[in-house]
Amino acid sequence: MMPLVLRRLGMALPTLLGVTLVIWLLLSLLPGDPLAFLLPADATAVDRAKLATELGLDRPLPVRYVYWLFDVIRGEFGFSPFRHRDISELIQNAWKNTALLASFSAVFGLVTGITLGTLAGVYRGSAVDRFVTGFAIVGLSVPSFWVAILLLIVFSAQLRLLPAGGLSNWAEGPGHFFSHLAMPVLSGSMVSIAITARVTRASIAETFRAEFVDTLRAKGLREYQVLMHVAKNAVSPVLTTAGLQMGFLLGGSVLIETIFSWPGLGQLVFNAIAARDLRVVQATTVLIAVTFVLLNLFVDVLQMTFDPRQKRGV
Amino acid sequence: MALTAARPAAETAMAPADGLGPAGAGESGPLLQVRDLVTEFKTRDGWLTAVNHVSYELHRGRVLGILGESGSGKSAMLRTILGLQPKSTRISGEVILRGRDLIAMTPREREDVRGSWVSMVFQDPMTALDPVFTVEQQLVETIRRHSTLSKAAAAERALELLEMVQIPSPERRLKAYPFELSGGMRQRVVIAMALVSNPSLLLADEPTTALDVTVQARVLELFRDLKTKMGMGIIFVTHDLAVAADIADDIAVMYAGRIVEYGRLEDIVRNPQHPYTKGLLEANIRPGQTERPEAIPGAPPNLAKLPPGCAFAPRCSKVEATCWESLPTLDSIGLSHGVRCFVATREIQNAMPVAAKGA
Amino acid sequence: MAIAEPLAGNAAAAWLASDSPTRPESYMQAARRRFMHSRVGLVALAVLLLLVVVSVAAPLLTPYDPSIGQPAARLRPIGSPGHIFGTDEQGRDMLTRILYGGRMSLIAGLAPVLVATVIGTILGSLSGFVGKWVAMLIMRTMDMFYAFPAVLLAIAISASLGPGLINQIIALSIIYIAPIARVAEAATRRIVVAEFIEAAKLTGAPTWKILFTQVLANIFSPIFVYSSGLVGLAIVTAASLSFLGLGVRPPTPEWGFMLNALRGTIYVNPWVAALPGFFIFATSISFNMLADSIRDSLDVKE
Amino acid sequence: MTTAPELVPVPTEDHAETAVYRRPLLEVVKVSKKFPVRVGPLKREYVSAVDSLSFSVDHGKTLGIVGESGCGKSTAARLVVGLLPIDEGDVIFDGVNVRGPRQMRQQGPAEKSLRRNMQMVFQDPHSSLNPRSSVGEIISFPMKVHGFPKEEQRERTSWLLEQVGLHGNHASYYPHQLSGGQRQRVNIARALALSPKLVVCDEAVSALDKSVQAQVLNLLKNLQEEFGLTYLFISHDLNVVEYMSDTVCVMYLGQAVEICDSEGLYHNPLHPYTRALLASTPVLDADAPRIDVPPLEGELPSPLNPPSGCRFRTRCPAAMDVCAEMAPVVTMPEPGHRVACHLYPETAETTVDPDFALRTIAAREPVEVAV
Repeated sequence: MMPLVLRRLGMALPTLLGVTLVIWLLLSLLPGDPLAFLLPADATAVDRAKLATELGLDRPLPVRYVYWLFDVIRGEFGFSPFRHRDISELIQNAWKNTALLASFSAVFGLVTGITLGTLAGVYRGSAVDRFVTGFAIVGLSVPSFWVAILLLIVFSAQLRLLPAGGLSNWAEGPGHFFSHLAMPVLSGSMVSIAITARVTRASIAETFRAEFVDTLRAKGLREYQVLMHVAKNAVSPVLTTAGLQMGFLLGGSVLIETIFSWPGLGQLVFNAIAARDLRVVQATTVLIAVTFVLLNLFVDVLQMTFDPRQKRGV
Repeated sequence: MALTAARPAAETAMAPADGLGPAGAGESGPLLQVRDLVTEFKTRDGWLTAVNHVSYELHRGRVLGILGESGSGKSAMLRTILGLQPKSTRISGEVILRGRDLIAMTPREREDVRGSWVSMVFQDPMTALDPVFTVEQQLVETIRRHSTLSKAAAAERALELLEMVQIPSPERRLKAYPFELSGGMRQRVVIAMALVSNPSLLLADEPTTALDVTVQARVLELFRDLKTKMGMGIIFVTHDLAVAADIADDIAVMYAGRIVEYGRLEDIVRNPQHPYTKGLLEANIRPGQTERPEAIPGAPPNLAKLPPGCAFAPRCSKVEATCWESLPTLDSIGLSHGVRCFVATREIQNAMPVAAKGA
Repeated sequence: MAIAEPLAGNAAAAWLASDSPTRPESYMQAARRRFMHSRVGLVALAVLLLLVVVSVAAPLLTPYDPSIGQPAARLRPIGSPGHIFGTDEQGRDMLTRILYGGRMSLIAGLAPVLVATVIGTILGSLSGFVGKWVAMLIMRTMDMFYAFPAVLLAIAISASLGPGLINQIIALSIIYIAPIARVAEAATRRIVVAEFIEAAKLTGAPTWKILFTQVLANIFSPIFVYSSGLVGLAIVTAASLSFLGLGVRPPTPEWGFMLNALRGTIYVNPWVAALPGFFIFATSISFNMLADSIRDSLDVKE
Repeated sequence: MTTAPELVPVPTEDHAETAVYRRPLLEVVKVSKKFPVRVGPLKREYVSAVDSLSFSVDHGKTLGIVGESGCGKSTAARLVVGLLPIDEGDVIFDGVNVRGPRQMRQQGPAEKSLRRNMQMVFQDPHSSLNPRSSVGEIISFPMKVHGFPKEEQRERTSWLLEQVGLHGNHASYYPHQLSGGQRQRVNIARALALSPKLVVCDEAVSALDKSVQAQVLNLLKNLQEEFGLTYLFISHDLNVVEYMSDTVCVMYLGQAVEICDSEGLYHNPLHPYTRALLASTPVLDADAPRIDVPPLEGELPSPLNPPSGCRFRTRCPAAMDVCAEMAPVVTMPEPGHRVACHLYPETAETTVDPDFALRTIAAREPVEVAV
């Protein structure tokens, strides 16, 4: 199995390079004049040239990419003129908050989704199945930011039960802590619940159709024992989707964090976009994308342990 | 051979575990009686009768070959006996094994019967085993389901079973995953799993169809051994007359969900009466054959759209007007021989006016 | 087939007649028939058609201008006289803005999927059919785009291109090319191993001819099913981009941006603020239900 | 631009007679094929699917290839028709050396005529017909590729349908509306659309119900008689191959182990594998003469790592020391009966032309390799 893991790691490297390249190209080449925002309106040509040299903009493209990449690897993202702070410092603070929100959302979304999907898959065609299927299609179609606003309207504006935004830390007591998390987690994980439930249901239903299930029943196994077998066989697509869900959550954090004033990466991106502070957008995007690639890598390796073929290195 | 040696151990191992109580009456009569079994599936176009009023008996130590082509209801019939049909299936009739009616049992009782009184071997060994568990895990769980053996003892018994079905280097195979075994070996594992608690009835659904002929020959040999040395009754479903002739004592020929002819192997092979059975015999290419086989025209029927009357009428060379109008009954035409055909019954009655009539 | 002509009998004749359909139904005809029997699909289709009609006919249906408000009539609640859906923070009629906004949302949802389907199908089927280095090149590039969370990539692309409807469509098109190419490639790879492709090769037909006559018709269903399922998602994603200010420029009405603009008024006029979101949701779920019905009618396994 | 060369019914006199001085229609000479298989994360090994296979088929005759799964018979079929590139060896069709897909993609007149003359009937009645095309479209596709006029395509399609025992109305049917036997008839009609000389049948009846199988076998025989077709008939069913073929080639693990006329093979099998195969085939009549040999022991060895010497030795009841050391040469212990086994050592009488070891007819003239 180990060689397979290494092979998978080897495959992740080009992907990582590609991801960074795409972001770098997008945000340092496409927009018109990268200096326009950094220079005062009355800057002279000499000033421009000086700044360009300072930022390394006069070097050929591949060289610029390599320099940038090494900076990124060292955690050097440059300076944000708008926030007057080092970007890495900005990111560091935001990162913790986003990780907190995303992991709570992921756990909540996956647990709920897998539970619902399993129920629907086991009781195919029943009322439970119809409810879950219906719920899943709603969850897939509903914009998370609208759910967030609805929750705000109901629980903050009308009932005044939950705080409208901001985050709290554990020291302020669990009640306080969770009251700040509740709405962001709920609205953010809606899509995850829906997709996970759908994939789990499909995978379990599909596995139940497999011929070996007949053998298991013909052996006289109890129905719960049969389900154990089915579950182990059905786990692979669920794991894959779990990895992708983390991506949805990280990407979706931009919206949720903005609405709930959650000081994370998402809010950072939102504010940076509004200010056209592209270096911050670039840094944050790279960070989220790399996290996503690594998470999927982790999921893939985890998956190998469920597949005897890969375990035996075939 | 290992078969005889393994038997006493197996009996002591399984006896106490199943909550089925003592086997009821009928121990002295036939092992299995199927009476008027009907299985109907729900489809887009309404109900479809896969098994249509099928009745037969099976005795201990005998092999009943069920012969039929695609859509003849042979597999559906086996699954109905074991209760493996989806919930939406409509089932009526009786399946009496060791004095108990399997159809009338609660789902929980049926779970107890499966694997202990009656086991099944499936067609495709490539898909019949759970791919993510080792052979040992799958055997041990089956053994422990039907006995009170400890894990270690069950593992020992698993090894014994693999030896019994003649798997080479069984210790190594126990630790293997199904994908690491060849088709023939997998089928032996499936058979071993079916033998865990010495069932009195073994259902085999085309167990050799997916195998190469040299492997098939050895698996058939294994089945013959099981029959003679363990004394179980076997229902062996196949589409291949030659395979049936190789293993079966009695044969029932199914067409479109109904039994159209039954009898001892010799009756069917040497003295077939139903035009379909005759056609199948003709169509089978024999070794060294040079003359053209006489083919049955047409194709096996679509169960959703059966013709009125005899289902074989559209393909039959002896078809008469009555065949299209009413369904012939399954008439007894000898001690153990029966046929469902107007023409055949009439011809036999004409030849032997005193022959007993009626089913 | 050479069936022995039966010895007459009306029953026989009737059965034989029923056994041989004179005009067999093609795959597409069967799919259409099945779709016409799916209630959910028809309702969803009706809702969407209605939406298209009213948003196109918006100028005929409402007397108000979507961009000009009456400061005196700000933040009217739902059901106010003259403003059934109330008014927004600038006193503009919400119904009018919703109707006009529908145009943007529908275009922003449909156009990228359409573009991505065409490009993704070409890339995917080519790579699935030709294989070797072509597949390597195309699919590795696709993998790179796949390695991003989709929304994030859309944000990054939009951010670099700048706001505007066209840029938004470009951004969304790019993020959907990779998944569609994957579906197309997988479907093509399933088809190219079929024996009828070997039969076509044996005739000596050139590759492009096999691709067009034998492969495309067979990968159409899975791709169409996948793409139609993306429309609902694209509408939500497009709205998210507008919500973040990466879509159309104000004062052009667009549901996502309207939702953002009204966000501040939830304490004053909550249900009007929720309206644009409801329409995004209704459109998206209608597309998703339509897609589900289409999938069932085409009988494609997920 | 071209008109269809009709499938002309052959004159009634025995065409084998006239073929005496013609070279065989198809000659396969020492053809080998290896497939790469990934065995580890970075390691790649080669499976030898077909190893130095040689045979030939005369005009109007049938050569049957029989063997169990993994013996390379389907690969052999694809090598012959050019669906797979040949690694080594030659396929000589009608005196022209053809080397596979490269020719197939070229569009010159020589290649076109080659494509016309070699067609294939496939195994799987489901995947061999395009589910989105009607029967008419399926059968006329080869004619369309070869530029037949529209009118002729239509006429010929209905003529072909009639030839394979279908009704003209079936042209508007779609594959899923046909039974397995009917689909296989369409499969055959498509193969005949370009009036080929050679038809390769790859397990053409294996997927059919037994009662339908005989219909299709009869159809194939009728067509052969009527149009003088040459068949390469591949199946795992020894009885069917024997019945269909003039000559039978038995394959084991990618190699031909025995080639003989079908009667000789049935009455006097020489190779231990052929004997085992015959003994394993279930028979209906209990009193039919049977070869009494024990069923084969052991497992099929991995084709990744075939046994040294004779590939069959690990399961052979007659294995000797020499079998592990060297591969047996092909000998001809009886006239026209070739076998590759150490039980039949090479002597002056049994030796065969080393270059065309397994050809059914001794080489009459040197092969000119064209193209």
